[in-house]
Amino acid sequence: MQEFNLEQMVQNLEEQIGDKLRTVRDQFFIVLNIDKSELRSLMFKLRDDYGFNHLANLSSVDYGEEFELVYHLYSIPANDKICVKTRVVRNSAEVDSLIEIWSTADWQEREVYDLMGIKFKGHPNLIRVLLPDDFEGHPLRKDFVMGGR
Amino acid sequence: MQTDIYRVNVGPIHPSTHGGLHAEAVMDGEIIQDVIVHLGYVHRSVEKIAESRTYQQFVPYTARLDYLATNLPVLGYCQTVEKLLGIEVPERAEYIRVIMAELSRIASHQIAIAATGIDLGATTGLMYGMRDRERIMNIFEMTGGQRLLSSYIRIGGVAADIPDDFIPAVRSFVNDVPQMIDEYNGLMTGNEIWAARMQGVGILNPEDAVKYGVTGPNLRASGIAYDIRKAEPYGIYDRLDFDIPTGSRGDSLDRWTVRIEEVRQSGRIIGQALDNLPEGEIIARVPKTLKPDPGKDIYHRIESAKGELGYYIVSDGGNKPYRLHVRAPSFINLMVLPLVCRGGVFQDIITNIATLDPILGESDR
Amino acid sequence: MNGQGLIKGLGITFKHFFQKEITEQYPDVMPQLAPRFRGCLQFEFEKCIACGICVNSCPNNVLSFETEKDENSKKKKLLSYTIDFQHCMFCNLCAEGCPKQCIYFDHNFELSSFKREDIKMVYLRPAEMDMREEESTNGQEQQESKEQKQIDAMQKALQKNPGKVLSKILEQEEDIIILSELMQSDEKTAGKIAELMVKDKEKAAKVAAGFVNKAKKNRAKTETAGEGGDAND
Amino acid sequence: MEALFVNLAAVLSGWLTSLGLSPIWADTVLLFVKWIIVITIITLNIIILIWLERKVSAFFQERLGPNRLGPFGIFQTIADAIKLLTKEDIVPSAADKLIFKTAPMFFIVVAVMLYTVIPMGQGMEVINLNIGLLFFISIGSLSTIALLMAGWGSNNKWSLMGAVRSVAQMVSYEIPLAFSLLGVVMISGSLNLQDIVAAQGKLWFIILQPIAFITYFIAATAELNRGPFDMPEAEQELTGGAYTEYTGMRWALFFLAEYTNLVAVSALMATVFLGGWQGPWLPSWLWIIIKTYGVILVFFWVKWTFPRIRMDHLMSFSWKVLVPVSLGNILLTGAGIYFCRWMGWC
Repeated sequence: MQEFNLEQMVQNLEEQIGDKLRTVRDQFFIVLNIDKSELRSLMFKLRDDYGFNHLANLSSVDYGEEFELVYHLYSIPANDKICVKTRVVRNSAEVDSLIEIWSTADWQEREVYDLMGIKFKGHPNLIRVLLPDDFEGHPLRKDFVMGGR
Repeated sequence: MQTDIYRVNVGPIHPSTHGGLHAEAVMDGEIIQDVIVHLGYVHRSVEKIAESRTYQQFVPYTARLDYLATNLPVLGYCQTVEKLLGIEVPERAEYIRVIMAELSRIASHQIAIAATGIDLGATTGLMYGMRDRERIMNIFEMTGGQRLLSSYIRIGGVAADIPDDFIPAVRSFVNDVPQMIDEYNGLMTGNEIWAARMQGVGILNPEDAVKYGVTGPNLRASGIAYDIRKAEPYGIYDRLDFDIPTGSRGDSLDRWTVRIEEVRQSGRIIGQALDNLPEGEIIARVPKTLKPDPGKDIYHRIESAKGELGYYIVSDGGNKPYRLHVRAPSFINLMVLPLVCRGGVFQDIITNIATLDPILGESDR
Repeated sequence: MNGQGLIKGLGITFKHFFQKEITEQYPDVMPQLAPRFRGCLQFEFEKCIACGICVNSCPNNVLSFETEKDENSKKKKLLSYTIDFQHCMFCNLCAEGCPKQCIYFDHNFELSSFKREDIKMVYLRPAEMDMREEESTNGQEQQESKEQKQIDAMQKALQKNPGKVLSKILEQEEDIIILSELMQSDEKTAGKIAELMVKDKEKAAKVAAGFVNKAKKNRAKTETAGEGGDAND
Repeated sequence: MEALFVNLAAVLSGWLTSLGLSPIWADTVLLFVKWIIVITIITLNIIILIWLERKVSAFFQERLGPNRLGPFGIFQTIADAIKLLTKEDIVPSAADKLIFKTAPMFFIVVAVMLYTVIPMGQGMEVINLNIGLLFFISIGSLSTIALLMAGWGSNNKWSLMGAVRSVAQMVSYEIPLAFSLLGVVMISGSLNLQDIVAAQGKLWFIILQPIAFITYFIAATAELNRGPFDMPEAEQELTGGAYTEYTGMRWALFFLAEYTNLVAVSALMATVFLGGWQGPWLPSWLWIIIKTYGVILVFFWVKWTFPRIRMDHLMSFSWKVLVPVSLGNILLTGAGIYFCRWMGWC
């Protein structure tokens, strides 16, 4: 791990990965939009070369035809932050598991699988975590029919 | 000697699982081989509820995430929405928020202290912790109207100005904090039986702690001085002077002492906030319907009593969040429970659950 | 270590053995509730203007109401108001939004009931409200309420600055002081004077003078009585 | 006052012989009466003790404790007893029924048997046994079997864990318990409890045998399954340990037995270390009650202050600390006695 600044890092990454990486800067984060095939290698680079050792948040959003997976990474103690997003199509919602890179991805991926129904390739124990095992459907999908009052 | 492995279900109904936690212990005699954690007994689909509530309506739901530190999750959510909409919070409100947030942190830690006390058999420790916490509850009742889930912090500020007897009550509480800590230390920390039950139990080394995303007092007990109030200050924390207590061994005793020290530091913070409490507005001018720009998303995090509490909100331009995700520290901290329990004896499960201090309302959401 | 901690712990519990208990003696002694305490939700039908802010702000669909459009005044008329209290989160969002303060929390916290149906509170439109509305079409009530408002304002003014207001009907400063003292101790007097001042100033002056005279007499009496008592001793 | 009960017994036995009963039958009837009195005293004591423990623990925790029923809530225990008696008696379907049902009875019988030898005053005991102390220790250790029966019979993992723990614990603590009493026996030269009391006429054995007193106190706490050694129950860990499956009166019997044991052990402590029934001014039977309750209050105090010890620490504490210390105490006592004789002091 060497001294770096975020802009430089983004440049390096863009050079290395090419058109599969699209960088957007918003008010709060530098967002790296990555093709899902490159997700694992990008994450390895971010952790090993740039010290993003803290996967703070792993979340997913339903955009109709596609799901978006959102990773918020921080580095301890350097305190840099970056956001990585990747998209998967609804019908074959599967993405590489990051459990090898950050163990914390374990339950967070299980949660995403549980509530959004995205599968994680390489996850050793991909079962529901919050809902009962016999639950049908994935409630955070927008087409989930809610009952109740 | 050949022995069979057997499984004991600690929870979901068990005196010391702090709610509906179900830890399935795989045991070889008294030695723990593994712990399998089953969650979801308190799952209330908060994230789905958020999608059908307006930004303001969701505020009381956040209070029910970490119900022992009720103002902290509310603060985190309100700050996230404020950041998303670019709302400036008045100075006075920021100070009141800090006071309420730190009081909540103390309340949560006192529950941790009290519950650890009873989990380890020191029933009297429970009563002393709860007794002191009751004073905070009175302060919450005075300001927010409710004792446990006060729903006092609002988007843009706080719901109402502090009442007249608020400052004396908080001051006297803060002044008594060192005395309370002495009592906890005298009754529990200094006790040899206590120390023997905690020292070297449930060791979490710093590498594992970071790898597993553990945050809050549990991470600091492993020796990493990482506190979001210092690392990425929100509100007015950059103007306040306080220390980050850390441990060295990462065992249960460190987690316990770090919490006790944090109570002291929170007391310091409240004292400073009271000293500098400015006059002025308590809530910003917030439109009746909040409509952030479509497609905007934000991840904002605060240092909750349990660790890094983050909210990820995606807006579609409507008055309701398109997607809201809560990064619950208890959920992620619980992931290390099997790791810290392995190889210990059965009673260590109880110690470890107590000192990891999960709150199931938050972890199950 | 080596037992010192154990002995210290014993010392702490021993000390507490003789300390005062902190138990709240509910229900023998009712707890002291803070003014902002949120107990049971209360609704005042007559104040409500059926704006619907409370219903819209409730996160958990606790509140609901039925309205009817009044054909004459083209105002919304509230028919019934339902509080399904079992779902209430006590968040105070309804009460904060209400422009008329007609929904609020009182201090009653003993909310348990035997049946689920008993939790639901339904407020129906009281019959006398319709009757009063008919009267108001004659314009009588409007005037009445206008007058009442004036009287209220006058009373407030009297309380705030009695000297200035009373100088309109009384001339001597001594009398003004006596009367303002009297009004502070007796709200009824203040109300009467305020009412008269709005309706009939001359009468007000007479009554005020009467009050002052009476007060003077009383004072004289007590003074003499006090003196007499001293003499007897 | 002093000889009140002794005289009563003499009157009763005289009356019985006057009825034409042979002396041996009169003695048997008298024994029976004594037993009934002992059981009544035990029950009364327990009603008071349960109330006392709740009250004392409440005061330690700045609470009020029971205060609704009767003055200072003293009738609370009776109300609880009625509640427990009217509760449904649930026997788990998978339980070993015979063992499950007999365990609480066995426990209480063993506990009551301890009172046979305790001198409750001058000349006041059920039987004046010349191996009283030995009897007490050996009967006391039988309660282990009751707990094992309860744990095994319940057919529940928590119960079994509690039972196994308690067996391990009680067996290990029996040794320092007996060893710490040996010092006293060596000085007094007798296993008869009345003789031991008489030997303390000048000096209480707590002063001659302070180490034995402390080791006995710790070992007795463990024997009684009281905090900080309440392994068999351990609500916060084993949800109730050996008693998890018990309800109603069966459950209550366990607690009756525990308190019965508590009184017995405290009375033995008062007898062996605190001069027994001896004391100025007051009658002897009042002195033993006062001393016993003093010891019980210390037990309460310890329980409501300390956290529960861990199982492995508990075992190693017994074998690595208490056993060597109590053995050392015997050596020291022996040396002391030898030294005394050599010096001609005794």
